[in-house]
Amino acid sequence: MKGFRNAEGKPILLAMVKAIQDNKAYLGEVDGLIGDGDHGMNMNKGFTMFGQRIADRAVSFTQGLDELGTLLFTEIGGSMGPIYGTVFTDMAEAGEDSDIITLEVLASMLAAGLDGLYDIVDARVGDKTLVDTLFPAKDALAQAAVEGKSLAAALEDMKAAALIGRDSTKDMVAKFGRSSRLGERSRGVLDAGATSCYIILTAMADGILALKGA
Amino acid sequence: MKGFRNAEGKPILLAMVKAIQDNKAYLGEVDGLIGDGDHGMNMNKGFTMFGQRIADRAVSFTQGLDELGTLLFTEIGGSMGPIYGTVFTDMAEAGEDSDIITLEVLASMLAAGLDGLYDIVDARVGDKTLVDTLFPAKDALAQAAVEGKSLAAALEDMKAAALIGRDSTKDMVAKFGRSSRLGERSRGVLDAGATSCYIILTAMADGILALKGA
Amino acid sequence: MQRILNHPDQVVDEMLKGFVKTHSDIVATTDNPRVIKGANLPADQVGIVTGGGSGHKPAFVGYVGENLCDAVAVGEIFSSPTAVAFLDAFRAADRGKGVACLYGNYSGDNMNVKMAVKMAKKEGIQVKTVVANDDVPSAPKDQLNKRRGVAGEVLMWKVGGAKAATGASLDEVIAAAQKAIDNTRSVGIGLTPCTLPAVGHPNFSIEEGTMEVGIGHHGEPGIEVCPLETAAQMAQRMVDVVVPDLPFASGDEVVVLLSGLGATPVMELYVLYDEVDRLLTEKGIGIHRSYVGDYFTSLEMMGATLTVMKLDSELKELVDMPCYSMGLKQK
Amino acid sequence: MQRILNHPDQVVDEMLKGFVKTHSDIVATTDNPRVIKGANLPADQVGIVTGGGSGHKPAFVGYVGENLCDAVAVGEIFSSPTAVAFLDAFRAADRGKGVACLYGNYSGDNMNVKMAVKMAKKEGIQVKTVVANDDVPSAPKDQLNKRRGVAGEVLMWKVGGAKAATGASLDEVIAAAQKAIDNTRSVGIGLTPCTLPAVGHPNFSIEEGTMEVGIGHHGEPGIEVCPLETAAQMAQRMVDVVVPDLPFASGDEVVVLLSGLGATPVMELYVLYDEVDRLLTEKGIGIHRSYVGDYFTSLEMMGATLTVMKLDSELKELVDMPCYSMGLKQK
Ligand SMILES: Nc1ncnc2c1ncn2[C@@H]1O[C@H](COP(=O)(O)OP(=O)(O)O)[C@@H](O)[C@H]1O
Ligand SMILES: Nc1ncnc2c1ncn2[C@@H]1O[C@H](COP(=O)(O)OP(=O)(O)O)[C@@H](O)[C@H]1O
Ligand SMILES: [Mg+2]
Ligand SMILES: [Mg+2]
Ligand SMILES: [Mg+2]
Ligand SMILES: [Mg+2]
Repeated sequence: MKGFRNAEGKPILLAMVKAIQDNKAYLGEVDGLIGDGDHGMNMNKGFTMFGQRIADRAVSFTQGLDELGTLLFTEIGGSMGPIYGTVFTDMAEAGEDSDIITLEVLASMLAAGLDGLYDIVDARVGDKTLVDTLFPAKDALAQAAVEGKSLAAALEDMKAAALIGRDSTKDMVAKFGRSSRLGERSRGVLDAGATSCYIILTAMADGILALKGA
Repeated sequence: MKGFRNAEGKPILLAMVKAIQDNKAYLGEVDGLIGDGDHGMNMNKGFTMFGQRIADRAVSFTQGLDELGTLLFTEIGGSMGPIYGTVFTDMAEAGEDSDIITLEVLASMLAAGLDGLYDIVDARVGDKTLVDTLFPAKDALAQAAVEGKSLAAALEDMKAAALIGRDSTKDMVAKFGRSSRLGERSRGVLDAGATSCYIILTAMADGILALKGA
Repeated sequence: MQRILNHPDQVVDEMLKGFVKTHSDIVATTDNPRVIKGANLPADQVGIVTGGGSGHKPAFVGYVGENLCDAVAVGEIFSSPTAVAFLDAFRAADRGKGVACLYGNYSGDNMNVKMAVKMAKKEGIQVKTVVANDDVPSAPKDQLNKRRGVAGEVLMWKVGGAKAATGASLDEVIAAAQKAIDNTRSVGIGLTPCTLPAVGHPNFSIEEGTMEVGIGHHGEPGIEVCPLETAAQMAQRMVDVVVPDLPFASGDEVVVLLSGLGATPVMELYVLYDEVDRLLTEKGIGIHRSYVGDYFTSLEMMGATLTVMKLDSELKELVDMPCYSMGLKQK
Repeated sequence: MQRILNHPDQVVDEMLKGFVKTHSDIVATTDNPRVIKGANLPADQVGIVTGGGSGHKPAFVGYVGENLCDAVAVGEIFSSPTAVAFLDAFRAADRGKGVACLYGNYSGDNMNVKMAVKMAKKEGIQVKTVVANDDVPSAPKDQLNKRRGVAGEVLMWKVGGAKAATGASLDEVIAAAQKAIDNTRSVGIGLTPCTLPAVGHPNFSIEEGTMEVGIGHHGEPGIEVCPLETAAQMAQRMVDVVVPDLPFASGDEVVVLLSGLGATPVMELYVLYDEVDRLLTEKGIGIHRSYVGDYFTSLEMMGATLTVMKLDSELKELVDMPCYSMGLKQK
């Protein structure tokens, strides 16, 4: 597996939508523990709207990411509008000229998403946010590319790294966002954004892996 | 037992206070079923205030009834202020000139209380109110007097009649007060006022019976 | 019971102390701690008095103010004020032109007002009354005099207070307030019960997933328990109770008052109002003005009451008059 | 969930429709369905904008009105409005003298406002911001910039709106609003949780018989869970958090705002206020004005927030200026 046709990437987007829908209640619960409980609801509303808008249309992977990011940014708001809005639109921009999304392209897309995020938030690894998932995931893809791994193997690496990253937030004390006021009381539970980011990246990876002939 | 000294009637009043206090929650529940649930609370507040006011004072039976009625009327309000206020002050007025409260006096007191009540409410027997308790209780005393029964025997008759009266409200459809809008839905539960009236009359009777040497 | 209280038996007195401190620009105390009057009663007007049990904030004391009520008698929670309190309210409000006592149809209030009116008469204070009976589900139409007064009382006070402010006579004020309530119909839907502080637990229950249609302001059972509906369906149900009863008809102009029962988020009242507005508009009924919010509550019950009043030119003018109280401010 | 809803995802849009119908004398729609503006914006004034998540009625949209906010961006429940909504609110409020965006310190709002300010700049609209951070328990005093904005925002809007009404420049308005919030401290106590309509069950719990001290406006955990106290004890606890933090001292004149969190009966807020008033008075702190009621809520949570603002002569004058919105009317 060298890559997949950008133009044929719609099933990946649909897999991402379904994963968020399936986890709406779970994300709400995670956010409820130390946040305000709306993370599942907001993500579900945005992703579901996106799923409906592309339902009867052909969209490429990067077109879809751009639309999703723009929708979150312009219509959903919250913290997720700017955050995932930036991540997805910047990923899309980095990949939009590629007909084939290879491992290298995907790695550069994730790097661009994280870069964009760094422009708008001060959170870095260790601050108990979605950065703790996104950063190691990006690194895993980049590392796999250096090592010349197949896209499929790289995606497995990414999922594993994202999982470790997500789980690492459990022992952290939140420094940004709603939970940051809790200090020590924020320890012991996952971060909501790190959790949704893991769900999205996993669905994306599995969506790519499921593409016929990819 | 021919009667008791009016001047020594304070224990009767205290028994009435205690009976209401003990039944505060129960009266609230009864009123809650088809009324607004405040009957126990209002009665308890009024009777408790009364109990505190006479705690360190000598009062005769009729003085106490007058004070209790006035207190309910001027400080408690609700439906019970005018209703029990009238019943107790009119009872007091009918008995205040008697040093010894005989069966005849007590019967005339209860009759006066009911008469006073009839002046301010339109409810009669069968309308699912405290009249359904008070009316047969008054009748039982009057009947016992005609039959020349002892006060003790008459009080037992009164208790039995009041109980039957109270229970009769269970099958009635309310025509006055809060529950009257319920129509058929008011059937099947006791009336709150009929219940408190039974409690008061029973405590009064038992209080009289318990008077040493009465 | 997750409530903010000291001793439950003192809640009304403590509430009044806080109320008077907060609203000293609007209200003043009287010699009777259970009677609150307006801070500045204009001379030479008919006095407007109301009174009722507590637990209905802003009612009743929240409607003392400019062009509204002049004095209010305050009872225990869900319990009529004493006759003495009503009498003292009459005394506080009377400025020689008589007093209009505008209150709700509950047997305790009826008895206490009746006695107070008698006592006032002896003192030479002339009192006339209007008894609100706007709650449709509380009795059939041929027994109007059995119906409870609910949130329609707010509109009755608005009209009565405004009429008094025009300098009208006692009979004119009474006539206007009577016309207001005669043209007003209400219905409530209860979603959760309420807990009297001195009782400590709800004294009735509404099953999760159901609603009590026609519930009273004290949690008195309604006419029907049915499965919980959408806002649109609730609106339909309320409109179907209220509209045919007066009846309101195409071409009528009305005031709509949609009050929460206490704990329903005000956001949801606007959702419900949007549906009510649509339904009335579809029937050709013109909404001259609407009030949405917590205007007449039942402690921490969830649910809402819909009140509709049909206007003529006099009522319209009176409803539109400015007023200023804790519960209702309008310019 | 005993609530009045159609589809939970539509609740904000439906609420806004009902709100605009009810308050057409005060507010107007804009091209952006999530932006509401004042019905009659006086020419030649600095525009006052705020915005935030829904579920806090009257906040935020209830503070659009005369001498208060000129335009508001409306978010989903408990969720920041979009940057585009903030931008559209700036556009609606700008009358050539610039816009003061006065909002609360939440990371979503911070990000969206920041982006909107950038976009506005490109269009030639000058926007300056004040970020409310009055909630004492949300961070230690050496991390003021981490503290949440809570009910103190109402006083910030009051002051900012009044300053703009005097014809002041943008910098003057910003300075006044900043001074207002810098002199304001708040604390909340939660007694019951709340349920987001789209979630359908409470996302946190408060054990019966306990209370959450320092709770956030979205149910964010506080600093301490302790046994439920009397009103007097709660007041003491709140005063003990708020007073030493600024600190407020003997001789200070203050405004007190005591807001319910949604479902607490307003009666109980007055009971609590009576205790707070007593405690502050005992400390020699003079209460110039107080607001008691549901000013900034969290859906159907029970509990209350205490907010105290220290006045100087400018703030006093601005607080006393008349205003007219759904949530705050004062003459
Ligand atoms: N300032 C921030 N920097 C980085 N991530 C943040 C920041 N604020 C919030 N997040 C992320 O957003 C998640 C919460 O998202 P969500 O619940 O949708 O928004 P909100 O916190 O506004 O309710 C957090 O778990 C965290 O991962
Ligand atoms: N109009 C009336 N005539 C006779 N009895 C009445 C009337 N109204 C109420 N009652 C009596 O009062 C009782 C209720 O008392 P209470 O609960 O204290 O007052 P409220 O109904 O005002 O809450 C009823 O059960 C009934 O016996
Ligand atoms: Mg959240
Ligand atoms: Mg009762
Ligand atoms: Mg009652
Ligand atoms: Mg949120």
